[in-house]
Amino acid sequence: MSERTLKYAHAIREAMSAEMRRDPAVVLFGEDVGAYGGVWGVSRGMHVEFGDRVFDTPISEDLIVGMAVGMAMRGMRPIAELQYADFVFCAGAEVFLSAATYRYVHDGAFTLPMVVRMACGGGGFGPEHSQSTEAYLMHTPGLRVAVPSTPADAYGLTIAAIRSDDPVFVLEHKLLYGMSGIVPDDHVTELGRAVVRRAGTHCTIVAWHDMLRRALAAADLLDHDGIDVEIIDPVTLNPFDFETVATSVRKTGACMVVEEAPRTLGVGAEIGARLMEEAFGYLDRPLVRLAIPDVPVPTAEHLVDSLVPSVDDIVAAARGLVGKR
Amino acid sequence: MSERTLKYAHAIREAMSAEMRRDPAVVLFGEDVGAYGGVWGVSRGMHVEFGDRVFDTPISEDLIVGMAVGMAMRGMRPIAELQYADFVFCAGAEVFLSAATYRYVHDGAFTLPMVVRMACGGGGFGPEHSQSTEAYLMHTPGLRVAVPSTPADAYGLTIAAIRSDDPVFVLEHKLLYGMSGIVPDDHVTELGRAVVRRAGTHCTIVAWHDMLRRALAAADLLDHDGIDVEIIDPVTLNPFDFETVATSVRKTGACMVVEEAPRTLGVGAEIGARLMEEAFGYLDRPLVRLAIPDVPVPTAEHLVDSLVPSVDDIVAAARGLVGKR
Amino acid sequence: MHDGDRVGVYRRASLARRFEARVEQLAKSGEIPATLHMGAGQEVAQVAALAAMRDDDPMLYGHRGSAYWIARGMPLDSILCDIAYRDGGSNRGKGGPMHVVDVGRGVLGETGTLGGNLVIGTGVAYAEKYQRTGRVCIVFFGDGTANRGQFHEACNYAAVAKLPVIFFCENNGFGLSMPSNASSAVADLATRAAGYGMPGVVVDGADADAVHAAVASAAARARAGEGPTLIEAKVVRIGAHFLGDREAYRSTADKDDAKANDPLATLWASLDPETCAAIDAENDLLITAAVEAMRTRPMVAASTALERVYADE
Amino acid sequence: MHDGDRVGVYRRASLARRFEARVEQLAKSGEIPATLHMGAGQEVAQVAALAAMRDDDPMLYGHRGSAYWIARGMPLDSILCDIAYRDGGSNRGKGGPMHVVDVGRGVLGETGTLGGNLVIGTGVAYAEKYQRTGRVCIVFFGDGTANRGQFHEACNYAAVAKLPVIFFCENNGFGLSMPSNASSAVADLATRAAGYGMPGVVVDGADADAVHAAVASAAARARAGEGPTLIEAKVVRIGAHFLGDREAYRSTADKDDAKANDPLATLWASLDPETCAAIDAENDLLITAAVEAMRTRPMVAASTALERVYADE
Ligand SMILES: Cc1ncc(C[n+]2csc(CCOP(=O)(O)OP(=O)(O)O)c2C)c(N)n1
Ligand SMILES: Cc1ncc(C[n+]2csc(CCOP(=O)(O)OP(=O)(O)O)c2C)c(N)n1
Ligand SMILES: [Mg+2]
Ligand SMILES: [Mg+2]
Repeated sequence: MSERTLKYAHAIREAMSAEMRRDPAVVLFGEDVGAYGGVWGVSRGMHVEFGDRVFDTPISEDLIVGMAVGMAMRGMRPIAELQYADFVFCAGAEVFLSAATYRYVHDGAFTLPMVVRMACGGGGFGPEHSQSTEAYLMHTPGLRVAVPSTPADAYGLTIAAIRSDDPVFVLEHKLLYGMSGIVPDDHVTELGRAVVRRAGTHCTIVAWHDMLRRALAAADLLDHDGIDVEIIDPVTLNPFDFETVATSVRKTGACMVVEEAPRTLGVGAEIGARLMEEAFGYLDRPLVRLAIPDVPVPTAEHLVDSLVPSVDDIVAAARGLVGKR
Repeated sequence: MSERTLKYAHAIREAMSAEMRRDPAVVLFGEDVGAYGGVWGVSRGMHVEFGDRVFDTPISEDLIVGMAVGMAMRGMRPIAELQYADFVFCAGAEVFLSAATYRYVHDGAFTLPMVVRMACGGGGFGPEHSQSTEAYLMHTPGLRVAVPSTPADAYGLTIAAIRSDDPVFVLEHKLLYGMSGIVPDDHVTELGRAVVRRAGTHCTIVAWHDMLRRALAAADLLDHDGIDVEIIDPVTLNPFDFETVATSVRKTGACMVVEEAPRTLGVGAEIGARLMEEAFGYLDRPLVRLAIPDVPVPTAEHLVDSLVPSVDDIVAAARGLVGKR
Repeated sequence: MHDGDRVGVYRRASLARRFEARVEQLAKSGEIPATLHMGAGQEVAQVAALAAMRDDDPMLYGHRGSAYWIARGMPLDSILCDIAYRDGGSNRGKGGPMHVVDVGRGVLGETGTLGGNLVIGTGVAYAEKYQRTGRVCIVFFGDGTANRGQFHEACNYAAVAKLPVIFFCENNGFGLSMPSNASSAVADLATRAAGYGMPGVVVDGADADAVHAAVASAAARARAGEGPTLIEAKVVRIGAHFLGDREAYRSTADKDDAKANDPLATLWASLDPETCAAIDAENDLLITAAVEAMRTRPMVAASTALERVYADE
Repeated sequence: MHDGDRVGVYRRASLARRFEARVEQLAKSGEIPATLHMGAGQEVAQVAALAAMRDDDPMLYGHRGSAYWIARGMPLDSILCDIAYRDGGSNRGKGGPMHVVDVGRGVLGETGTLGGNLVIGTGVAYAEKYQRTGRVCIVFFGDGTANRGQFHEACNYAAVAKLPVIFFCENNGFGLSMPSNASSAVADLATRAAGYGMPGVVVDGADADAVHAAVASAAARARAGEGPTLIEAKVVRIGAHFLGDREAYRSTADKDDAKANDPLATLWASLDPETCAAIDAENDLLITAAVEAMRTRPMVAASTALERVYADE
């Protein structure tokens, strides 16, 4: 068998299981990841196969991440789960200070082959359980940041994250857990290589996670109008494959970033600034950023829906962007 | 007396003292702020005048910020000190989640008139005691962010922060604590109004804190070469007075941002993206961002000096930027 | 407690139980979202604790159930509208049932991340003491939450600063799927109090009188300026962590045990059955009326999502 | 401890004391930066604790002094080069004296923010147990640090998971300017151990034998799979928090008291004065040689600042 059809959550489980079979240094832990299978069901059943290599921790986020640092320093390859991506702040010192700097400040005496997995995005859980915190992580030297948007990358990035000798933060999107897709066996996604998910000529759209799905849906609608967009999935945000974005923009002359995080200093800001620095002559229209306006994520889904860029928003913005040519 | 010459640290002390005299709801607390006077000496002597309204807390950063939230909810106007701006992560959940969302998520049932003061920048203390964490805060809806760069603004912004009904994070720069300057009495700095620190025509430089001081020094050198730069101090980053920056760039056609934080997703990224969105036609050259390359801040001063933009770096970059016209 | 007080506890605890059963029905039918964490098994302790406080004593509640709000007299329809994201609730869809608020009744909301309540509650207590209001803050939280760093920082500081706060831990034996004896090696979390120099008390959460007495004496102590108390009420979680949790991690025996030791049944058994029946009939009318009222309300307008981030909005 | 061991403790503790005095001189003269937190008063406890461990047992040290590294046999000139930001140290200016490292000697560095050591050390202990190395991790930290949330999360988990770790708290009576009795209402921080279900031990940090015995038994316990121990050594801080701290917050009596109770003097008094004098003469030669060696080294190259952020660099 050279490929399987898997759901995103299942693909992550398969990836972790495959690595755990291969390498006894890998363990998985966090709140409710054992018998419960994780609040998102990602590790369901793994404790049966792997026994206490899949273990529950108390509700102690600083411990979860700090422990991963210590384990990684001593030759293990820990996978820590935080239930929500917002909880990077519950483990703030250990994420942004310890994990990010422990290697550097000890001048390379340690590598930190650790993974922190967490669920981001979506609605219904309020402002402390819905954030997509990738921009905070991307501003932090020392941390790798992966944003799988398909079951194949959910698999391949999880494998790559486990094998990486750096701390890799994998943001899994809640609304994608149930998404099905083809997962090639032995697929390892390269960290730092963006993928053109749809080739096009009229404008470049950069999007990931659920926003990528929406952008692809928008592209189909735009196609009917004769608007042909190119869609880029960055796959990882650190390293960030800016070259692929720049190449696309040099061709299309226009760029839109769609993201599920506050607009100010969202990832789109960095993309915009780099385009201005490195692809200045090629842009013939202003950048467009679709993002959450600068408010916290409310609880009610219909409020969240009103804030997060929709397929229609993307269609309208792309029309505007292309019309301005 | 309508003005005084004060050092930056002293100006902050005077501001806090003035507000504490005026309003009994104001208190100051944090680690070593009492008898010790604060690790930076900012509150030296205040406990003598104000007794237990200036009080020490244990080494418990989550408590310090969380307590400020609770006090603010109940009619007080707490000023909390974190010894270093990096420690926003030691209080991560209370800063980025509680302080940022408690009002919003309870639909305005509370206002949170709280101030968190902290020292940023500089060298000699390593990657967990040297960061300028303003970009993290600026990406967080619900938090106001102030960056005083002169004794007058150290005074005026501290007053404004205390009087504000929102959580205001004031980043004080370590290398500026000893800087002297004129402080007008009763000076209240408006939150959200940038200041043109030097008028010029050839390019716009946005800088704050020590980078502003360096930019001003660079401007003098550039002047000898006939290069006339305009320098903008944003004063606050949330609210951010983009209009003043845009107006300047519409005049000069070129923009450089200088900052003491990692380049990727530093504040310069947002300025770049907004220029691209809102002043697109007026830019005739690419944006320039001078910042710390994407590495943690090392400990040794001479290593830090090699990373942080210097006066010479600014001069060279401005020459390049203007030469490219 | 007097007999009358005990009846009062029953009235509110039973209302919460029946109300939540109705919420569960409505959620299962899809009429409202399924976001409330059910409080069944913990209502008696919650209501008895609050009965020992003044009505304006500030409280930060836990995420488990509606009894906290009911005990403070919040109208059911308002609570239901918060759960349903409809107009007429307290937070207009921003916070849903996790962030019900009523400052006038001392209902000060809750942090979404566990542990925040304890440090914020310590700040509230500081303000009460500073302003000499004579009020005492009560903070509710679970056994799982007692393992967060904030628990430690708050307990330690409140004790050394002698702040008027009661840390009320509802030990229901689980933090989501994790049994308390797997999350900590200590049997009684209240023993931690000694490490902060404050009293720690274990009470049977099925014994309304015991809970009431423990809280009353902690409140008196706090009001007298003697500082905080850590109270641990042993309670049972009759239902799942939330709707949709199938509790595969939990033995049937444990579930049966919880049901067999239902504190509300114990309280009921100590009271006159006819009084209880009459109360429950009244409660059911209140619930029906609240559901009707909720149904007349529209969903909150999407525009609210942009409001009240900052003070001037 | 045997007499010989006690002499060994003296040799290393006294070396640390004399070395730091020289560091202070060099710093005051401006030759090297003044960034070390002096350990005077705490060296005996630190060295005695490490003497009770194996040489390859991993350690996360505290920020107070050089004795931890000296106890593990790190060369003085390497330590001095780290302090001076010169080539020849362990972290080439990246970390200075806060982040001295020598993995082969079990010196695993330190977090810059207090408390990180405890959770990271818990992870280290997890790895030792998982890999069945038989090693025990020791984590040093101060009384002030015991009030950080990480202390709580680490102690609780290490105890319930029975991890091979020793939490060694050096209670020197101050967290910077804050007296321990103002930062916590509990007199002995070791009492907190009971709240985690692990043993808590208070020892006199001036009594090398007592410290050694406490650590030896904690290590044996940990190696036997019985889990962690919290040890609190009562020590004195003879000097200021750091150079430049004028200790205005501290009474002269307290300072005098600390000096009068100098553990190194106590240890010295229990040993043969001639032996001690001979050791100190040898130590001074080591120090002089280290200073000479440091002086031959250039400052680390600025280019190092860009290296080793990620694994492939
Ligand atoms: C910091 C943090 N970690 C995890 C969660 C997710 N979570 C919500 S409730 C819960 C279980 C809480 O257990 P406990 O404190 O015992 O309360 P109970 O649910 O039993 O009432 C968890 C893990 C959270 N909201 N915040
Ligand atoms: C989280 C954090 N808060 C504050 C500091 C600043 N700081 C460094 S040492 C110190 C005092 C520590 O006291 P203690 O733990 O008792 O150790 P001691 O200095 O007495 O050896 C403080 C407040 C820090 N480094 N990290
Ligand atoms: Mg529980
Ligand atoms: Mg101390």
